[in-house]
Amino acid sequence: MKELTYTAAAREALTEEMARDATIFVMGEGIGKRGGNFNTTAGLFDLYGGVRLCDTPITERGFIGLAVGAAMTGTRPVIDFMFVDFILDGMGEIMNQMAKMQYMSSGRLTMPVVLRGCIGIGGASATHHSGNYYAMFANVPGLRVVVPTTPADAKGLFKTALRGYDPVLFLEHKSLLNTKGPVPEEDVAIPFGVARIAREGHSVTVVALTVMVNRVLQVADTLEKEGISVEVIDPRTVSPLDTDTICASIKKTGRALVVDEAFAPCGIGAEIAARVMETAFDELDAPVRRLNGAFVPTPYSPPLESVIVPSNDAIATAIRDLVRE
Amino acid sequence: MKELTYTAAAREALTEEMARDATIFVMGEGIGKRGGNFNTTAGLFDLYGGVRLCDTPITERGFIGLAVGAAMTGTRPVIDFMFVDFILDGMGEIMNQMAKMQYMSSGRLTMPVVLRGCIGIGGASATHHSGNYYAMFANVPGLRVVVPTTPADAKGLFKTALRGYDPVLFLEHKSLLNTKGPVPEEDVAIPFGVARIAREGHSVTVVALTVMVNRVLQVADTLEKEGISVEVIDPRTVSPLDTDTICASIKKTGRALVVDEAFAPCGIGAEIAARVMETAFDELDAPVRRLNGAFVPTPYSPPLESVIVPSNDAIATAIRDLVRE
Amino acid sequence: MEAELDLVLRLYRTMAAIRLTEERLAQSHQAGLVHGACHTYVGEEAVATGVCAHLTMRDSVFSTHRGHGHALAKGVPMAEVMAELYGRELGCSQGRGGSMHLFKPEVGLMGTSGIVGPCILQATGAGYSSKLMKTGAVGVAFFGDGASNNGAFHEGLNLAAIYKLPVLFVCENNMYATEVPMSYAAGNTDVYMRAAGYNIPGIKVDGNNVLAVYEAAGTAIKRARAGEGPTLLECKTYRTRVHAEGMKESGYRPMEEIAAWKARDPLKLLREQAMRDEICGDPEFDEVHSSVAGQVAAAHKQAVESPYPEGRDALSHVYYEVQA
Amino acid sequence: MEAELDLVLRLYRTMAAIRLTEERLAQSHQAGLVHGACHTYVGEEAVATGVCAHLTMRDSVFSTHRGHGHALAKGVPMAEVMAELYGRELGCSQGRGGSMHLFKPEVGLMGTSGIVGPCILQATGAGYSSKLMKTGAVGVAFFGDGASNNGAFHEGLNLAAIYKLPVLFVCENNMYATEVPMSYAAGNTDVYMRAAGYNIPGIKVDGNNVLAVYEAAGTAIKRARAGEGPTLLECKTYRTRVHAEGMKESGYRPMEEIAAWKARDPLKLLREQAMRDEICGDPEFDEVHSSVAGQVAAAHKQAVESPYPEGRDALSHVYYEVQA
Ligand SMILES: Cc1ncc(C[n+]2csc(CCOP(=O)(O)OP(=O)(O)O)c2C)c(N)n1
Ligand SMILES: Cc1ncc(C[n+]2csc(CCOP(=O)(O)OP(=O)(O)O)c2C)c(N)n1
Ligand SMILES: [Mg+2]
Ligand SMILES: [Mg+2]
Repeated sequence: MKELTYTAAAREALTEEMARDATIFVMGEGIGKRGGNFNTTAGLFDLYGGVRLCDTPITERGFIGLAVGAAMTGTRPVIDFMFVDFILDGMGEIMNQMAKMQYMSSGRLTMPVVLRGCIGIGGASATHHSGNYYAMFANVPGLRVVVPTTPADAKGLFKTALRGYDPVLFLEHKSLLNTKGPVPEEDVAIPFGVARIAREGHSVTVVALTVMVNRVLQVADTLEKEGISVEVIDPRTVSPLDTDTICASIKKTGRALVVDEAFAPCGIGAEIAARVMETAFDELDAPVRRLNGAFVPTPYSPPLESVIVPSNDAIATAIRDLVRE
Repeated sequence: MKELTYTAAAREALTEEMARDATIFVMGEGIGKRGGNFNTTAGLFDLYGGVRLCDTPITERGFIGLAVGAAMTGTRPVIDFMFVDFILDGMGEIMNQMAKMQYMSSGRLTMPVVLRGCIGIGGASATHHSGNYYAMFANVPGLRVVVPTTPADAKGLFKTALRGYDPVLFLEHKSLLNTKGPVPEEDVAIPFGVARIAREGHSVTVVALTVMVNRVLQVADTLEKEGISVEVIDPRTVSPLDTDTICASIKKTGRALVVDEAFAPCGIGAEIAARVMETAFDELDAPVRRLNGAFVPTPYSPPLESVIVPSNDAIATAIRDLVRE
Repeated sequence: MEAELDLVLRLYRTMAAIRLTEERLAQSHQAGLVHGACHTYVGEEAVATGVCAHLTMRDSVFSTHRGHGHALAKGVPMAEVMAELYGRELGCSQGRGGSMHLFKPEVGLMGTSGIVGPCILQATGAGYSSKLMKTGAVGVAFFGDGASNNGAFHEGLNLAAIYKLPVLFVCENNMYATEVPMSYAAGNTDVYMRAAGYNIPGIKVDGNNVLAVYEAAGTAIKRARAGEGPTLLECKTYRTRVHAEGMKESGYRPMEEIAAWKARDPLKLLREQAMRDEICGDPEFDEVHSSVAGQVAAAHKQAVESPYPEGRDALSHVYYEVQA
Repeated sequence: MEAELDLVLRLYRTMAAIRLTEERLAQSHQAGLVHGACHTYVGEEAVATGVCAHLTMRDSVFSTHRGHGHALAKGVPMAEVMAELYGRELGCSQGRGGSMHLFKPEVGLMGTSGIVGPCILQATGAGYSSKLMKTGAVGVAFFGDGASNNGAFHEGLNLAAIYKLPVLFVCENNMYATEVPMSYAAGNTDVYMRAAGYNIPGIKVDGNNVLAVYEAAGTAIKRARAGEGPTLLECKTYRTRVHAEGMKESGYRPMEEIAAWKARDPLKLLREQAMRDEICGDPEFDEVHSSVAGQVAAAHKQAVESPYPEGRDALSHVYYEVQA
């Protein structure tokens, strides 16, 4: 094990896979010599040159569409899009083309594209640099949607993305980029659709997404002292979504809360609640609860911004309430 | 009451409101002299001329963005987009701009835009002319999402859309366009967020969306003979979503099924299931069930197409199973 | 002279194959054999024919809702095109796509699309693959005048220009997008002139003259293969049938305009030119024509007799599946 | 001569207001008073100034991530711009927006945007409102060279062209999009040349010469008000600070280039020209300058002293609310 930041871990996956597979190339704004707005490609230009680390004009639709055509003709594009808000201009290419291409060609074409970049609220980035949107992508058949929380998961899941044949949204919460954690020395590819039990517990199951995993872990430590033992589950990928692990935990705890910075309506929490009810109704001692970010665009000013994201206090209260229910 | 088709009813709302409000204009491909791909604007060009019935080039992003600017400066654009699949190219303008403009301007700007057009599977339209996507839009704060089933609702909800100040997705299932029904003579505007009880019953609550309402009503007639009394609820708008009416019905029946042609993951059914569980857990005698279209792009050939949409048989089976549970 | 005769008859054969297949499909549409939309290419055959004559199977073609002609010219068997519109398993997309979603990657037909625009970007992507892997392959996008006003045009052409990609952008300017005239929809109806904005060659050609298309496309493709970058080729042409089968000529375009373009039928023009240049005459053309007619009839028969896919086939290939 | 003196000092005052506000904001950024991003307009002041000098409050401006200058030139009070970046209630967006989301519809500043592109389309929409309601108002979009390669540029300019809308498209070509040079990102770096593709006037002007911008914008706006349609005005200019405060000059552009453009500082150029034309001299300019400096200091003080918004304010105005 070595200690790496989240971004460094993902970059390690990228550079290792680029060394292994000459068909991988990266496109995005400032990902060439500059090494990426978030250092996602720092040093790679010198290793692999300008055709494999290709700077683009501000044409999100254009280069996503280009990636589709490239994947259809035998290469593996990685689109480094900076903020997920920007690729809304390319939603047509993602949903109508990329997601459907394998299906429409009956599997004769594959679509090994990775779309990677930032999500999340924080740092007064305001409303055009703070989308989450993984629920939307999870609503689209043909896409894989990956939301790693730890450096080790960032690396292992990125490897799986780069070795697979499906289009992958690889979404990195901006507050995680500089967090550090242990990363295995060996070549580990983590399969999609397998949740991680981030903490074992027996009073209540909390499913948390991306940055909220870390927040919930903090709260769980506090609650432990109150005698509440929280099991924390990090789904890691939301499409596919591992409800087996969640239901198994509920079998033990009888109660579940989903903590998610993203919007509630038709979100991941809704899907988890519905699936848990469908398959583990009789195990539930209380309804599955959701704690989400407020259903509003992201405001800029710190006192406004902090109100719209689930706080440690709100999480603790929600867990206490649920245990009491 | 008069008898009108769905499209004629919506058109009546449009022409009446255009007569009343000179700031309303319609944009889209072929909506001028031609009267719209689905006759949505037939006859209006002669009444209101080319500036208010404005044909466009194939620039979905462009004219949606134009609509945002127009609404900011005092007019009321209606975007007639043909198929919802086409406006994915304008998702950036919808989600980043249109949906957020009132919020970002602290209410000093309003955003009275109606985006209207077809959704839905049917008629071998294949995968680029059969999106549903209302769940996605319901995930976005700032948008209103309207999915009328009957001609009367199409007219009454369109009026509300044209008189309000929020951006509205007005989504018309292609299989409903030529269906007929009674429409009040008077000027009725139906408020958003109020579900319609399409059929009263006491054994089970079925929430159905758009075209599935009619299918469920047929099945309910059959099941009546088996002694199963189905209450059918049509939410009519999915953002806002009227869960009060749904929960009130469940109080009576103890059981609920959501029937929806659209994709299940993070769909409206998931949201309903989660909310029902949150607010009516103790009323439930069985888990809320979902019956959705298959999680696949829409295939063309009729035998393939029919497999992916909930059939009368599948609906009947799901209801029977739920009642037995 | 021999070579020219070969070429002329080869081009004529492809154009006839498109024409007769389309006419068969139009009939089939009336007969209810085609389940969804059907946009024919009648009148525009020279464009796909002249361009695709230069392509090998490693080159890839990306097309639009009006894609039957591109599919046939690229080498998709007639029966597979027809069977696709009839919704059969034999169809080149196994019945999943219909008229607007024709796929045959085996011959480089990388898909037609029901959405206007994306083919421009995808051809650019094919050019990128070619550059990265140094295959020498060319990406070709066929699209209409309507698509040229879409943002995808601007982004795609500029990307191909700055990366100097081996791409050919073929704008089939038939003067209308559905029923909206290009003269209404564009500030400047000469699409080829926009190439200057990207600093790439923009060529205008008579899209009903297959030899002219063939020559212009040849130059552009040679340029592409030589690593000199993309070309925008605008082919002025006309669809002589309605936008989509089942629609009416509602008066949005003058009858005289239609008649004038019918008089410039690309098959007829080629015959006349070959006659004028003394390359060959009606007998040779007629022979090709009737041989193609026989193929079309046989293909249609094969297509109608082929089975529908099984319903459960609808559920596979959403994600990658390890091939057995 | 009087009139000219007035104009010169008015333009100078606006440019100085932008310059000194930006420099104050840059300091404030270092001091941690600015919570998010901060893209300054230093070096480009002549563009917003020359254009907005023609606008009334009924005309509307749509801008980008680099929008402080447009806001100030359009009449947003300095204190409200600063307070917005400091996240205060006094801010023109009540602290909701920060640097990239400045709103003051009361004076026609219809918003800056963190997304590159949309302002082009929204200005087109403002032009459409003007046409429909016959108000005579003009919509103005300011955007960078980077935005000119985006599909929104193509769609917006063409729409404005075909509807003959009263819109002015101002491309601020500062030769870089973040650190990507325009010479890399565009097949043709002369953005004004693309106007020919839409059959509208495309004008190139020295964006550091405020009088040149003023004159060219005047012609274009007169044209717009006369119902003759849109104009594309390309202003060649340069940002002399980094892309966003906190970044470093990482070597993507030559130091000599920066120095050369600093030597062409728009405030200095205006002084020189006024001197050359014997309109006025340093004393008059210096007086304006120090009066503006005083305003900036006062505005900064007002902004820092104003309170933060209440957390619960974050939840209002997602949907229309009936005003009390
Ligand atoms: C993005 C998008 N918008 C609208 C449509 C509907 N549509 C189908 S064909 C067509 C006209 C296309 O015109 P053009 O590009 O000139 O091609 P042509 O039909 O003339 O060959 C339109 C508007 C579509 N398929 N995709
Ligand atoms: C759609 C989109 N893509 C990417 C970005 C990130 N971004 C912010 S500013 C910028 C460069 C803009 O360049 P230009 O348009 O030339 O304006 P300038 O900063 O030079 O004034 C980029 C790429 C964005 N804001 N929006
Ligand atoms: Mg056309
Ligand atoms: Mg720039």
